[in-house]
Amino acid sequence: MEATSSVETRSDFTRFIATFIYAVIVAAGVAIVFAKTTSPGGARQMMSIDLDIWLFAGITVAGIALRYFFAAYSEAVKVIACLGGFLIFTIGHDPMTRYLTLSALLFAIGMYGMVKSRNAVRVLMSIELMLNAVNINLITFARYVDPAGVKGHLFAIFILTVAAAEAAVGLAIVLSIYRNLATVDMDRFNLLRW
Amino acid sequence: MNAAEIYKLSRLAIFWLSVTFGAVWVACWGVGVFIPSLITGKMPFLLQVDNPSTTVVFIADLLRSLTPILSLLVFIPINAMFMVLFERRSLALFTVRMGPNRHGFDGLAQTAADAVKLLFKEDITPRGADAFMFTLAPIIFFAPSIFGALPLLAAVTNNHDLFKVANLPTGIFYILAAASIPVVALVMAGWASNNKYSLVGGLRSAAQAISYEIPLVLSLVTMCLLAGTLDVVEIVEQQKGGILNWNILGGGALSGYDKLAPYWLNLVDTSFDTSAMFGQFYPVPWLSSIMAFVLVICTVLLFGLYLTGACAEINRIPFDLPEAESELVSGYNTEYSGIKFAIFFLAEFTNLFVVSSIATVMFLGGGDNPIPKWILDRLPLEPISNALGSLLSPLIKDLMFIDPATFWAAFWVIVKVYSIVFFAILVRGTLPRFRIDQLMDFGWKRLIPLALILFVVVVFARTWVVCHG
Amino acid sequence: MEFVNVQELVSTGVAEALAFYFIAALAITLSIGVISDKNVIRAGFLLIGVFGGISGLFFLLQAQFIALAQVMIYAVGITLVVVIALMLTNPRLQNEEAEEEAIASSEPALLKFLDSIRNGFPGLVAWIAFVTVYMAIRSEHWEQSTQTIGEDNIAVIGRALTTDYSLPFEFASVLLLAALIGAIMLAKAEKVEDTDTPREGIESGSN
Amino acid sequence: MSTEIKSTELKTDEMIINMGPQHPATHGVLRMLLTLDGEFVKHAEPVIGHLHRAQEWQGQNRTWFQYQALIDRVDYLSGMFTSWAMARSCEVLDECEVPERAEYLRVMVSEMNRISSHLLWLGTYLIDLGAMFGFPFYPFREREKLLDLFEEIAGQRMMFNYIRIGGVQRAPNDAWLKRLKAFTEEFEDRVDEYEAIVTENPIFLKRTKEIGILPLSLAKQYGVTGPSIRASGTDMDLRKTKPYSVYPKLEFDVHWLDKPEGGDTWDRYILRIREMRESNKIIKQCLDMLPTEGELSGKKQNAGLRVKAGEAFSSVESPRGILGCYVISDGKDKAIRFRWRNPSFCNLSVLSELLVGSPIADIMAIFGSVDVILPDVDR
Repeated sequence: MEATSSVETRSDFTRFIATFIYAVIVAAGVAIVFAKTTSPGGARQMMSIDLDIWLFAGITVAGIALRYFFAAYSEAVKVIACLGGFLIFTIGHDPMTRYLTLSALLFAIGMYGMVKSRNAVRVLMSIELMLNAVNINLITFARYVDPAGVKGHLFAIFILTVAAAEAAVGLAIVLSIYRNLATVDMDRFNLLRW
Repeated sequence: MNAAEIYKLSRLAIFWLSVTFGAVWVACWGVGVFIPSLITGKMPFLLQVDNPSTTVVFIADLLRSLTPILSLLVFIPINAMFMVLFERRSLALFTVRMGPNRHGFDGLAQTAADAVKLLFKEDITPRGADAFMFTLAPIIFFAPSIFGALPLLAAVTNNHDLFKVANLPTGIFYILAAASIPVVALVMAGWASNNKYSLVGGLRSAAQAISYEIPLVLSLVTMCLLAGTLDVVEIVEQQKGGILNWNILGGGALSGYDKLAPYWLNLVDTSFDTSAMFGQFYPVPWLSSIMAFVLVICTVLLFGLYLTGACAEINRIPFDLPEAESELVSGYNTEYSGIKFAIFFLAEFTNLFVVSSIATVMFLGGGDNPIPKWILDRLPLEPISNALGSLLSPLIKDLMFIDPATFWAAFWVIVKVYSIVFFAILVRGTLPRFRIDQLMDFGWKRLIPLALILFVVVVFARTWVVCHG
Repeated sequence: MEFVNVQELVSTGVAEALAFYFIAALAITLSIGVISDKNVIRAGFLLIGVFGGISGLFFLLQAQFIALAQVMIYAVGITLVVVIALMLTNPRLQNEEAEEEAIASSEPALLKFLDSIRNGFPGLVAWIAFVTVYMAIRSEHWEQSTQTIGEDNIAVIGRALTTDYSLPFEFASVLLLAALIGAIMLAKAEKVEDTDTPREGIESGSN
Repeated sequence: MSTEIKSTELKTDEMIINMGPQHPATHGVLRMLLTLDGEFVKHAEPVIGHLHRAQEWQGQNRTWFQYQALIDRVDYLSGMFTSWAMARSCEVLDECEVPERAEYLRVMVSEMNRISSHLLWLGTYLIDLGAMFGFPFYPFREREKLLDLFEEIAGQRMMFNYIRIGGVQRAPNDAWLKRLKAFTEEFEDRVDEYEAIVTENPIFLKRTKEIGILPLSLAKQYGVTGPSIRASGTDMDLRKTKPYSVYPKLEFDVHWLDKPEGGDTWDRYILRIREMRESNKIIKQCLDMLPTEGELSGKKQNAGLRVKAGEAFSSVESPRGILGCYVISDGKDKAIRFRWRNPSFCNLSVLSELLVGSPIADIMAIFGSVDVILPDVDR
């Protein structure tokens, strides 16, 4: 094992590059949406799909505003935004859409946690959350589209199995790394860095 | 042990149990039958209403459907109070002491007094504890024992209308899932207490529960395999007809001998070929007969396996490592006091009762009486039961009183359950505690392989024998 | 004496919708707790709540078997292992985020600004993912069946697992076995040679 | 921010646990400072002194007669032996003759005391091992009978003040002797009963075999005495090796195990069981040989009790090991100095060696097996 004495958590340069790449992606996304909406027929096409796109935009803006004005209560903001958004998106729709939306939301939350967390065990927890969201999806389709068959149930069972295996191995790896490095911080798992 | 003490103990048991069941029955009948009938105007001898409004019917219906859970809510605390007293008196009996005998008549009110004391005790949350989790843990510990017991209700009361809950085809699986939840509460309690002893206790209970759940579940799965269903009500139905038909004795593998015994013993005229009938139960006569006895041995072993696993699952001596007094002070509940501690205590005894009930339903035939049918038929019981039936039938029919069949089912269930409870107390009074590594070794190297072997043997033996014929 | 069934009275879907929204609110709140609670062990316990809620959803979707398996495998098994792993890797029960904030306060303004953009990015990614999936859900229309899942669902599952799906079933069991062995090998503590324990030292000293 | 990459030997974090002084299984108020590596003890340090009552200092500020009554509170489970040790050293100093009848009575009550002490040990040891409710009360049933006998002869159930400088307090009557006789007749069966429940119990064997191994050399270093060292391969018992009182006239065996590599906790258990049987034999012989007539004390028992000037040390074999008393007197009403050699103190000090490397669950099994009385440690 490499016996480096000290490791920087994150160099300024890496940080700068990463931020730059993110910014480019955001800009590209904004540009695409802008081009779509301003192109002839584009706006009408998007309008005709649903009014929801404007809802999304509104909620995005509101979310960013909330994030900056109520940074101290970020968890409460997240909870309120998610619950409120969920209610807005599902109220008045059929049960199947409700379940699928919940599944999508939980998947997104899991994704957020996976990207954001520095603790390796929390990353594993987020992955479990995403797998569960998928399970909801499968069972929903099994219930509303194909109640006579059991394919959805079977896939859910296999996902349970894979999740169990994944948790066992993942946690064993985390424990093993912890034993060697005395940390579970994802940013410090840099044995294979360069 | 002396006769006087045993007499006192049994007197106590009979008195308490009749009080318990009286209370449960009064509550259930009152809420489930009397009030709904009264408000919908269907109660005989009282005000009659022709067309009750929808709201009234809805309320009546709601009350009626809440009866099973109400029966558990009444039964569990009173019964746990009795079990605590019963355990203390039995242990006193084993250990040449007096036991609680002052409060109330012969110590009857002792646990009630303890409960009242605990309710009024100061409820302390230690500094540095996670108050939310600390409060949540006893609730999570207690709730599953109520919900888990629900499917058992119909099974032990001879499928009585008052105690039927929503049909659960996954009955035993549901019970097992509910039974696996409390361990979360133990870990939670151990961690939230901000106490090292509690934490170690919680972690130990997690390790122990995960290891011993496997033999426990495997033994029950094997029994389900014999029965061919997961529904507890159906499992109990199959086992009716005396001790030879119970799951503990091969799950009806001996039913051929049971059915043919009266002919062989010349109790009935044989005007037909008994060997043909024998072949109906045992397709390949010699091999099948041997396999029937193999099945009996396997199921007896499985019963022992279940009891061992259950003992570990509910943290009884010799597996009470999570709360080992001499090592971990009191394990996960070291920091608990007052009502929260009382809930832990209540739930532990309720869990003991629930696992004993599961054993009764899965192995000991539920509410079935142990006397085989062909003996029972020769006893002069018929005139008595007929007379009793004709006497009670209007009451049973109109007022939905408990019928004799349900009464006897409940009676036998209680006898069986309390035999197992008494056995658990006897074990507690005898054995020292395992060490944690020995406990794990015992679980993984002895019980799990044994359970797997028994499973395979039962699978093969089952194909040669017609069970529950 | 006849009584009307409660289920019939409330089978218009209102009860189901209420139950759904209750469970959904619980699951969403707790899952946000899972990803953002400062105390990781607490987050582990909240995860149990999320899985419990999801198992409730499965009950609503008439998938009893999956719901119970969910409770047994996820809510108890996996999460417990997760919590234990957390306790083993975080013995002093520290808050992991505290360190990050300390770094943030001692940085130059530009980096702070860059960090603030970057910190907001996972949220944006997740939001876009949600939007995409939601649009897909809304734009597609499935033929919904009016049937309900039968009571013999568990028997059908069992039969399917042992006939049509026996190969995946076997693969899954092999995967589990491999995972089991791998986990044991990984987590097994290496034996440290103890050459100079105090007892032996004293013994040799006395001779 | 930087972090050091630690070496691969790092396993889990060390945890420091205070076991006691309020822990239910530390037999009083011992505090053990344990450094744990996972479940295993890395370092153990008994912290003593919570029960310190300045017994030696009190001996220098009380008259001889007063101190006699005080001293059996030191080891409250075997008060006869502390009294006896003090009486013997004072008698050596005073050159006073102890009547033979008093000597027999002393041996008799001391052996009864040894049995009652071992019985209590047996009960509490099983509680330590988790047999919480069942068995522990059977030894207490027999102990209760012994305590009743003590109460009748000494007026006290635990703090006897029976053995006095020069002799004993009073003579037993015939009814008492008859009851003791009956007790000795049935006691052998009772011990069989305990052994039937405990000795070959698989869980008990698993919990006690191969743990807490105490090598002879280590035991000698720390001055461990009593059954604990006899389990480790020596037959050191003052009653045989340095006979006193009427022990030479009595027939009994000293049980020991030839195990210089060290006896485990089960060995210590079995030796105590055997010792109870031997003590029972001794009591039986004493009952037969006890002179019916004769003086009870070579000195007058009153407040004017004096001991001649000089210094002396003498010791007795108590249930826990060698109990010694060193006394300096100037012939006046109070002693100049008392110094006690308490077996529990030495037996306890070896714990810091015995516990290293054992899991938490074994701590109580090992600690219980060396049989320590905390007031005897702290004085």
